[in-house]
Amino acid sequence: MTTQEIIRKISGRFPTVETTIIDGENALNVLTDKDAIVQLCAFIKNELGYDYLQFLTCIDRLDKLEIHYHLYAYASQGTIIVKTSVERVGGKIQSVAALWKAADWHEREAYDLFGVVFEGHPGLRRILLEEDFVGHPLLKDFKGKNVVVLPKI
Amino acid sequence: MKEDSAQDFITEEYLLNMGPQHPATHGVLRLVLRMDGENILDLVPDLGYLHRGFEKIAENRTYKQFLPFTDRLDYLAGMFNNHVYCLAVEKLLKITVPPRAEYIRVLVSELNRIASHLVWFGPFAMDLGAITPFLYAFREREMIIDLLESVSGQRLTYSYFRIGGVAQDLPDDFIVQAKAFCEYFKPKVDEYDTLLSKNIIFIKRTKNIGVLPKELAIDYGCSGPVLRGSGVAYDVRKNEPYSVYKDLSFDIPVGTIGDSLDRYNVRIEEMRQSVRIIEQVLEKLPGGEIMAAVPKVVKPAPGEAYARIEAPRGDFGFFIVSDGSDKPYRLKIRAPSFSNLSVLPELVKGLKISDVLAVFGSIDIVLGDVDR
Amino acid sequence: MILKFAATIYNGVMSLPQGMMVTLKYFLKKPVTMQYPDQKWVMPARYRGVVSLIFDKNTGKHRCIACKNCVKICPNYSLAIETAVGEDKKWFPKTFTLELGQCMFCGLCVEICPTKALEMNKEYELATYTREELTRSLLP
Amino acid sequence: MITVCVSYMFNLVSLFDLISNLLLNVWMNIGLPVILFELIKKFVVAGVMFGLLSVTVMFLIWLERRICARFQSRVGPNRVGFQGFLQPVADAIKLLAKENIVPQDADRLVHFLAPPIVFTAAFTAYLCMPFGPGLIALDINLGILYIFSITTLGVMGILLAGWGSNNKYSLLGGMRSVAQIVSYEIPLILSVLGVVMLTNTLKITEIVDAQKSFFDWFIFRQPLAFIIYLIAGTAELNRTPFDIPEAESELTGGYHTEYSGIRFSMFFLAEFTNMFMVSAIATSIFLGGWHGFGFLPPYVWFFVKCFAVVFLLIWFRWTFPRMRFDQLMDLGWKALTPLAFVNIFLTGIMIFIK
Repeated sequence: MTTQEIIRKISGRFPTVETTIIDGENALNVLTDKDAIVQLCAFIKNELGYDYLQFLTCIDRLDKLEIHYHLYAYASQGTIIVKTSVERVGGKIQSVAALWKAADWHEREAYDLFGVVFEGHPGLRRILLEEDFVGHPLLKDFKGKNVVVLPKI
Repeated sequence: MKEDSAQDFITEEYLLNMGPQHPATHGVLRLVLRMDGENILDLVPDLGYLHRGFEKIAENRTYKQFLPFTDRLDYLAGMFNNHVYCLAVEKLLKITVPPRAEYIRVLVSELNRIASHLVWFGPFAMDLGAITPFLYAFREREMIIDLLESVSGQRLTYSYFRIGGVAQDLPDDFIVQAKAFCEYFKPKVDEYDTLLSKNIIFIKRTKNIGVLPKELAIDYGCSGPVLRGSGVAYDVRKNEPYSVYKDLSFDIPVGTIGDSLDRYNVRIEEMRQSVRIIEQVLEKLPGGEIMAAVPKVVKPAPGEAYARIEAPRGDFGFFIVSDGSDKPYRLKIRAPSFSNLSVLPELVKGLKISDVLAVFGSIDIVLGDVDR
Repeated sequence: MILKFAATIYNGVMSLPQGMMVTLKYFLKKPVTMQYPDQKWVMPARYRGVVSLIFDKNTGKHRCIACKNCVKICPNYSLAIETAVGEDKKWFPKTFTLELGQCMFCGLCVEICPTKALEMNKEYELATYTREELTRSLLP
Repeated sequence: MITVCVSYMFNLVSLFDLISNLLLNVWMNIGLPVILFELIKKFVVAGVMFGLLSVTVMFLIWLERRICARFQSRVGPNRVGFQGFLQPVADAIKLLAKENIVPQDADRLVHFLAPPIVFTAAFTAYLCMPFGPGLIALDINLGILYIFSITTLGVMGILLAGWGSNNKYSLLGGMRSVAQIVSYEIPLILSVLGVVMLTNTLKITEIVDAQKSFFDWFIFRQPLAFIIYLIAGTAELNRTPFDIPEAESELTGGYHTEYSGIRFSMFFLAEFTNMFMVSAIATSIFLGGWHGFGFLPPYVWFFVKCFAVVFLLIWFRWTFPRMRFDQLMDLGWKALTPLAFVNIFLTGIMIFIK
């Protein structure tokens, strides 16, 4: 399956999804709406064979939270980066933990550090920080009691 | 006597806290075990005791400043952390590293891989009760650490790589010493085989314990020896060659059923393959520059880059988003141990408490890597 | 079938003395460890110990021009310089302190120094009794 | 003079008799009752035995640490005293000076009682152990039986320690220990039974006397029994590869996790005392006891053989990984016990044919 074929397949099934090729690599950027995320991921996993969720992460764009799903196919050795975005505070998105078990912990981490709520996750609770921690530290405006303001040189 | 005498004999489940201070958790990890006598019903890992927030630190440091922090991620394989970080930044900057630097990078990385696997081998043997292999492993590791110290100046936190190359050229006698080490090390691996791998008690302890089927391993996002132990011949060095691995010949050891013994054998064989790679690199090492032309202030164009390598514990990646300033806008570390650890509850169900260590040790996690 | 079983048992049992032979081999060899306080490790030339200023042996002067590049590059902000202008109209460091408890021994400061005024010495026994002792002045 | 000294060196019993007779004469001259003298003598013998054993055990601890260090290409303790001989003493002093911590919810009485039980059981067993001809505190007819029953008492203390600490690891360790020792007691005694059948006695001195010449040693007539004894004995001692009750990487120390200071040192000493006991029994029953090859006093031969067995035990410990609990049970019940029965059966046939 070439990259072009994958793009055709995805856009055939999901007309609203934008796909772009990343130069020099066997990789694709797939930009989608957050409501279609589970259907799109299920399609990519089951029909296109992207069976390995490398990681899942968020980026704080100040006006929204971007969520990236790095997917990899062992068979075709290609990467698809599914990108979607949610509201910055109190953002909610469907969980993909049912598709990849790896998503379980990665979604917990994203919840822990960014505060994104993954609906339908089997046990969404903090993973790296303690349970009574207040706030989500990787947001750009996070102010914790232990945050040290760096000296200006 | 009562009719239902079975009711007189009441057994209870209980919770056992393994860690955060426990000799076998290899750091500060807490495993909450739900037990029925000696049998495990359920296991919940509780992590985060070593969380230092490197991803947040990175957002407040310049690209050059963040490099020493990467040493502290997987602290047993500092070279790999340096390497993948440099690869990611170089990808953002579109820099090509001179060939000599690439070869040096591979050389020290593979030495570090052996050292890292030795630190897995020793404690794994110790988890299973054999203490002597631990000291033998550390004896050999000491020689590697000395070598790496003579190159970089530190024993664990190397900070040897730079964006665009390496910090310094190899010292004069390094090649001789590295060759001597390879000669010294090869028979030692066979000795480990005699001491441990062939030992009937060891085989009994690890065979068919913690079987990880192929599909499950992929589903959980396992990588590295854990994945290869389950029979997936996937190695980033081979499948998506970075650096100069394209020019080097080596094999990928693969297990069959994915039990603890398979994962063990994969790592032991990887040490042999690393020696092979080192010998080739020492033969091929070209002359020339060790640093590419890198601007004094690293300011990549806005964009994002994901680089990954095959670290001793698996698929290790850095995802960097740049906004055009001298600091990363967002830096995500894809830690192999994190995904590898998540499969542990699946593996130990129904086993005995002693088997937890046989499984946990064979997964080989580093808490600095899991918690970041 | 029985033969195979017997062979398994035989191999299993024989693996034990083979392992014992390996340990015996090292029992008869000399220990490889170093008796630490008596014998001391010779630090390699590149060893990264404590950051210090290089003082010329003859003149006793250092080469620092107080450019603060090291302070800027330090990832942990463990260096601090107070600058002053000397009589010869040149900048010099009035104070130069190192917060050793914060230092991560990365060597970036040494690398960036334009006058090669800094070095990392071979000191490695750095334990102190109080926290205050960890704040060191690089100037005499 | 020298020859007299040497002859006394070789025959300590006559030396002791000489001293005791001299003292008795003095005692009689003062006019005190003889029975009191006999009583005091018993105490003194017990004290000397205890002191001697303590020194031996201390030496054993040093030996284990040094030997294991050499197995691991290390040096081992070599600072305190000549070559670190006094290291165990220093450790003991350190432990004595430590705080005695009792966990909050522990069963205080049980927690307190456990170490003395283990300690006493370990030391009392030496009452029937002949160190040389006549060098035995109490030469009773049922010597072997006495030793095995007393050493098994120690497991009682271990169980109490496991229970009394109110710690899940301790409890697991205690339970494992009981299961292990109970199952390995059977092959242990069965293996000795072959020797008893051959000698028709349970008295240790008589068994030793039955192996005067080198080829009479029971290790040659009962090799299978010796191997079974060695394996089962290692298991009795909770040493690797059978150290599952302690298993520091699994149970963080097992039954003695919650013990500190002097109580911990009691467990520690008892462990090494038992280790010496197992090798002493092996020496007496299979290796000809004090019978040597001349040129050394008999008790020296006894100790030489004991330490040879001790070396073997140390060697096992620092080479092998640990077995799993169920595998251990399998080995005990499915391999060692049937083999021990086979051994008894074969011995019976041999006796019958003769």
